[in-house]
Amino acid sequence: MTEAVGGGVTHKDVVCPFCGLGCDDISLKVDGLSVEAGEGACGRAAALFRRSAAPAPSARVAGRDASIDEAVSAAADLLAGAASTAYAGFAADVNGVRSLIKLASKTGGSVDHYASAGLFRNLSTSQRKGWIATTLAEVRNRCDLFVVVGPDPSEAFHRLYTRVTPPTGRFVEGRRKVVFLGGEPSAEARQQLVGLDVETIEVREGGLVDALSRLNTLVSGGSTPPVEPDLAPLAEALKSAKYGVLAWNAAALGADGDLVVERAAAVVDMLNVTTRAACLPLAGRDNLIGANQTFLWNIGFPIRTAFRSGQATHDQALNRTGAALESADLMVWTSAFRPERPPGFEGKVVAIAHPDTTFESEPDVFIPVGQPGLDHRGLAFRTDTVVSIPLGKHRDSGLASVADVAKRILERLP
Amino acid sequence: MILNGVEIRDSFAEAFPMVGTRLIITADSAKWAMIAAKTMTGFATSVIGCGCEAGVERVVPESETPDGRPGVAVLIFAMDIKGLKSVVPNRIGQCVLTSPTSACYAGMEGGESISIGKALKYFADGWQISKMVGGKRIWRLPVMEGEFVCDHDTGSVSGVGGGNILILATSRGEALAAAEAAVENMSKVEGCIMPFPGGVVRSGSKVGSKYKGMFASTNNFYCPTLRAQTDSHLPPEVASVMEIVIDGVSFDAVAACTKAGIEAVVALGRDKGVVAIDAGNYGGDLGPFHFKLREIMA
Amino acid sequence: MSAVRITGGKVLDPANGEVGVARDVFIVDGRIASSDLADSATETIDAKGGIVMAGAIDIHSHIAGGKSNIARLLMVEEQRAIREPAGQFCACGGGLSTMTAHATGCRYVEMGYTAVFEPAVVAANARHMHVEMGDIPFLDTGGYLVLGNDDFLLDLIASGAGQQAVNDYVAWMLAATKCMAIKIVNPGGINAFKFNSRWMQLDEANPHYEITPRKILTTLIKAVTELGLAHPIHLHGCNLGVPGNEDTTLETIAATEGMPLHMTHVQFHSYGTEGDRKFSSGAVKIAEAVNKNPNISIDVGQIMFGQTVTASADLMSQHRNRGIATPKRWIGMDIEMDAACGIVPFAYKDKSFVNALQWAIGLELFLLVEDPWRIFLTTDHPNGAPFTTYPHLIRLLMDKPFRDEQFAKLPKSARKHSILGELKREYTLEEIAIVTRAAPAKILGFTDRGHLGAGAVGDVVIYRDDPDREAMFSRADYVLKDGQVVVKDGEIVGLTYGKTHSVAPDYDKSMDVKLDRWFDEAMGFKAKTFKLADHEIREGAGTVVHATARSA
Amino acid sequence: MSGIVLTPRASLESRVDLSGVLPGAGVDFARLPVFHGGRKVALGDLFTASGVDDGRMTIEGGDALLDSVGAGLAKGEIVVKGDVGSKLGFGMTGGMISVKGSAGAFAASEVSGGKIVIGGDVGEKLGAAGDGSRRGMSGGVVVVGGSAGARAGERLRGGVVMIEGDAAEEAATDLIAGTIAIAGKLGANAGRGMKRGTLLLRSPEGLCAGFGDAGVHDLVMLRVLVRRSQELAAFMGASVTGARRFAGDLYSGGKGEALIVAG
Repeated sequence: MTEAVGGGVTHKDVVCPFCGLGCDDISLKVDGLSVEAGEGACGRAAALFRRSAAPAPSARVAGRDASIDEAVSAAADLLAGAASTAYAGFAADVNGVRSLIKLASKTGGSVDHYASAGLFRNLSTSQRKGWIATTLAEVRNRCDLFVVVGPDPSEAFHRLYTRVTPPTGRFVEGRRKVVFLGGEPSAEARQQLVGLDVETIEVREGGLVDALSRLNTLVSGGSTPPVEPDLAPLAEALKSAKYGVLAWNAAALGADGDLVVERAAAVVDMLNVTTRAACLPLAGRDNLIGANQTFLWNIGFPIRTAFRSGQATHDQALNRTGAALESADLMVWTSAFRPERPPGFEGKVVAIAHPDTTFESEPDVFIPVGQPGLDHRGLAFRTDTVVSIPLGKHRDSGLASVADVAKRILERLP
Repeated sequence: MILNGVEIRDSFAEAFPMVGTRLIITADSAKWAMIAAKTMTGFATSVIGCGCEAGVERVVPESETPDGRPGVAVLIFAMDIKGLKSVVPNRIGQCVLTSPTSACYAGMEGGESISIGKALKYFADGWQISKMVGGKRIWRLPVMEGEFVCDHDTGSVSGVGGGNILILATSRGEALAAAEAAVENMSKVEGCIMPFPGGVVRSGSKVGSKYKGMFASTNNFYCPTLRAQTDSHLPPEVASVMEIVIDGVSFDAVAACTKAGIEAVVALGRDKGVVAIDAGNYGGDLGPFHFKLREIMA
Repeated sequence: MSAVRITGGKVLDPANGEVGVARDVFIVDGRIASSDLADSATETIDAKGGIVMAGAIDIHSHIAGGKSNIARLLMVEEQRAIREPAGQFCACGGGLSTMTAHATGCRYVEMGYTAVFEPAVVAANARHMHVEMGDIPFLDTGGYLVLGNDDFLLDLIASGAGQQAVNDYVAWMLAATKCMAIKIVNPGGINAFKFNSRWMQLDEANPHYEITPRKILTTLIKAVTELGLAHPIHLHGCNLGVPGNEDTTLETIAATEGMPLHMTHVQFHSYGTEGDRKFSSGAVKIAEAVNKNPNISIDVGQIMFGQTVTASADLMSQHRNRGIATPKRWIGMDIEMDAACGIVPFAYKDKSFVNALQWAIGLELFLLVEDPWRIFLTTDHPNGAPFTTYPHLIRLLMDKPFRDEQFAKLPKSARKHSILGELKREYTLEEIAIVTRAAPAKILGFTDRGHLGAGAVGDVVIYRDDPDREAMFSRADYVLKDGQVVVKDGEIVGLTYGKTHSVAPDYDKSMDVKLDRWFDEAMGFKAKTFKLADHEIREGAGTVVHATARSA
Repeated sequence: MSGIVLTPRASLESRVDLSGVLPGAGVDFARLPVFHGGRKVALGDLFTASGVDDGRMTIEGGDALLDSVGAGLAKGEIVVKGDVGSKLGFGMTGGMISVKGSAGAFAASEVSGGKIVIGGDVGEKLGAAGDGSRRGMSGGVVVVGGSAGARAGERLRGGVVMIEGDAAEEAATDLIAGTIAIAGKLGANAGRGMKRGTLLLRSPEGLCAGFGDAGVHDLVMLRVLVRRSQELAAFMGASVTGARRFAGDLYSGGKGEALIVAG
């Protein structure tokens, strides 16, 4: 829906691509190149959608303005000459990811997304043992006991509670209960949780793994040493809940987050023997989930996969961006959703990135690209991995998409 | 053949295949290792009534045991592997697991494996602990006294059961003295046990009976008091016969043991009342192993 | 104009009554033409000694979507072990039971398949499904939309909104998801599992909506009939895999009261409880019922021995199966007031009584169902076995001595419970052409596929006439897709992409208002975000929309 | 040590994956394909191969960029006269690997048999489960002369791991079974989620909170262990009879143990 107003137009019901909740009630006021988000946008979305009227910067080669053609050629030359390329950032819409996969498989190199730490904490359990997970609308309608494990995920997924735990749910009898285990709701979250029973269970710093271990033991009918906090009431509440949900933002869990996830999934697994329960494992942003999904159906592996002479191998440790950069001589940095700052790197850098990206040092090639969901259409995945969200085009910036740039580089390769 | 005045009759012991295994039982002291070993090999004289035949093979010095404590090696034989798999854990469970400070280890490798700790672990009700070190799995079962340690399994061997010698003497006292001397010498042979009380059986049997359901009955041909009523195999001067039954891990072991027994008896000689050495058989058609006394002593 | 002349082969085209007719086949601008249109053939293919058939069509193969990706994630060992062969047409993918998109297209087309349909599109996942199907080369595709556990529908039925409202909803959903048929998976059972029911019989009431699977099934059968969809309801029935489910299957056939119904992977629904293991073959009874009821068609879902992964929307049954996962891991998901999924890796073992009997039951069904136009060759890829086992399956059907040889390898206990050894039937080549081409096209409502008559699409396959039918069907000599040679001498020589097929029956626009509200309130996002646009399909190509009785 | 000798032609700049480079295969080593950075090259491009393949292989020099050295080894012997990278001996089933220098992450990961001796330090996840796997090392012996990085023995399923130096945080996480002996200091949170298995330690410091003290005991088992494993004999002393026993991780219902033994 688009309305003309004053010196521009207001687009309504815009789909937001950033955090992965896929809110689709954002209004964007677009005037020429300038963009201002209005109703619906959370603070982060508003900041990320905001654009000034200034035109996007030109592509650059070695710090000098260049045509896209020149930049594409320079990028192709660097790729052709590189011994070991790290494809980093990797934040693009599905089409962008598809093209980057083709480029990486042709040139060789490792692939990782800049926000993948949480994803791999989740995969550590889902890939190894599996779990029973759920999606946003199931939680919204069924969940009578929502247990937030660790730090409040709404710090990253701002409108989470509005989306998944409104005061009433279609199948929820009585008041919905939300328990924060080892974290507490932000002030913003508290506002979203008005009308719900909210309880906070304090867990000592670094004690989340132990707390979840004990909860799992209690839910399984075992006994554990009696230490604080007493988790028996929570275990009982979960066992008597009709549809308990354990939710977490894996990216916020810290280095032993994989163990938290493993134990939370075990709790859910045990609960499902007698009642219903599910995990809501949140992770990532900027289409991390979509990048991983696209990778799975094209390559068969999750990201953190390396291509070498047309062969893909998956190694989550060696292909983590940080590790890959240690022995790479070229970094291809892709970030279409936000001006994410690339990591410092000694070798050559090709940046296919948001126009506002700032760099520690000038990249060898910089090609500004449009944002999916603003400058061009695209597809991103919601954080629950099932639903994917169509992104629209809401202004004419002339900025190319990642897909276009990657395709052009591919075509220019020797 | 006559050796030192003792006639070695032209006879043979007819023996059968049995399957057996060896276990090493240790304890904090040699005394308790032996108590456990004796208890677990008790009531195991004959497969006919006991389901197995078992006995102490030898005392194992600390330097040779798996845990460096005093030990005893025992051998257990049964008619088939199924029988062995049933009696071994049962005996360990009742007599070794229960015996203070004991531990139980595999005494042989190879052959079909016989569960020991693997079968006994359930006693620990979920508290059992398994360790796999040096390619071998071992179990620890928490017990009131501490922990019972037991190997996962032991090997088995196709052995020989029912080797025997009969000592024909002029009196009961002389027969027993000769038998004791024989057992003492035979005990030094590795790989063999003499499963009857003190190694000696005074009631050697023949196959079958006039009574239905009896598989064996008194060997009337060698009963001195029945000399007048039966086709006695005894020379007139013989007044008492003792038998020593041998089970061994191989033909050679039983043969060596047989020889050791005869040698000890012969050493006593005719002067000590030993008239002859004989052996029990069934005509040679039933058991595949024949221990010909004269060949062994040749 | 491009024109191709295939000469010297024997045409096997059961749809047009041609069985081994020696004639040339002409393809002009991607479609089969009568000879007079193709005088100036630009390319001639010598098919001497070969058998010319239409491209094969798989009506039931799980080739894409969220569950396939979960399977890939879970089967990382398989992905590491099996990679796409290197070469010009390699896309760095891999897998067998979890084959990646590009590899799926390549392996299918090498066997002569040119159209494969994804039988379980969960509406919430439709967008993903379409974008993934877009990365599968060579094949025409389409999806069957999973309905029957979606809360909106159950609420419509339970609240007595009437058949018309259901029809409008079904049409709305087909339009929104761009699917071509309706699938039901465990009618009402997936939904009931969300309310903690563990079993659902045909006449058992849903714990919340109090309607039965029978009611859901018959309502949706009516809906697709009244909407004029070519393909009948594609049903994965109640009690999948449960011993004794033959009764459920027979009751389900009876419940149709003569209305058309396609029952899928029926092998998994043909189990009795006879014998000391309380597991036996129900194939005789089921085949008899299929033979007697011309409104029923089935696909088999043959199992083959080896490692695979089972992927199903039926979380209720997959949760029951979690204990037999091999390797020991599985994923379940409740999905968006819509359906669910459960992915359980599994290895069928020929030494297993149950698995061996499952294998025999599938073959019994193939051999006992008399009408080849109502039975389809599937393994329910990857649930029964990867689709790459089709050539082996074909040989089992065509070659009784070979079948007997395989049967003899199975445990005696299983053979005792199967009549397979007594079944003398051998499929003819014509019957293979029917079950893999002509009949699938017919049951899906394609008039321009599955045959070689003038006007049909130029999806043509030439097989070497090899007495070893497994070898013959493993690699086609030639495959033409829309008239373009894509496989030559068994090797892929060019990359093309197929089309996506859909239906779009008309519906009363008042349904828009109801669904706008449903999405706003229940789903938490907008119906218009949910709906797929044409530009989202195959980078703007859109779908091929097939006519339905009510379409505008 | 003779056999095949691989000598690097120049110092490496990118990671090299030596999967598939194993002694005893009777192949032309120079032509073996290996991954180097983003490309596949011939082993001969990176190393000169000399000597005769008699089941032994020596890598002169060594480099922390050499990954998967000895991965999948089933028999024979590999000696590396320097450092190696990630996944040393990954999935090895038998044979012997000796690394004079240090090894990277995932050394001895998913090993099921054979012996690995590393003179220097190892990175994180020694003997641990690799990506997507349920179980780490399940058999065999690993001896680390130096210290081990985080999560040593994570999901260990069996075998003996001997660390002569320190073990960083979260050693023996989710350990399923097997034995880890650590002569040096233990980092924080060791043994979390430990199901079964044995840690042999000098001090309980570093054990996670879920371990409970069961007191000092004469354990016959120790006498058996030192007679069955030379590594454990070296660690505990041949005359060991007792230890202080801690059980854990009790928070997760675990039945593992940490035995504190004197050197």
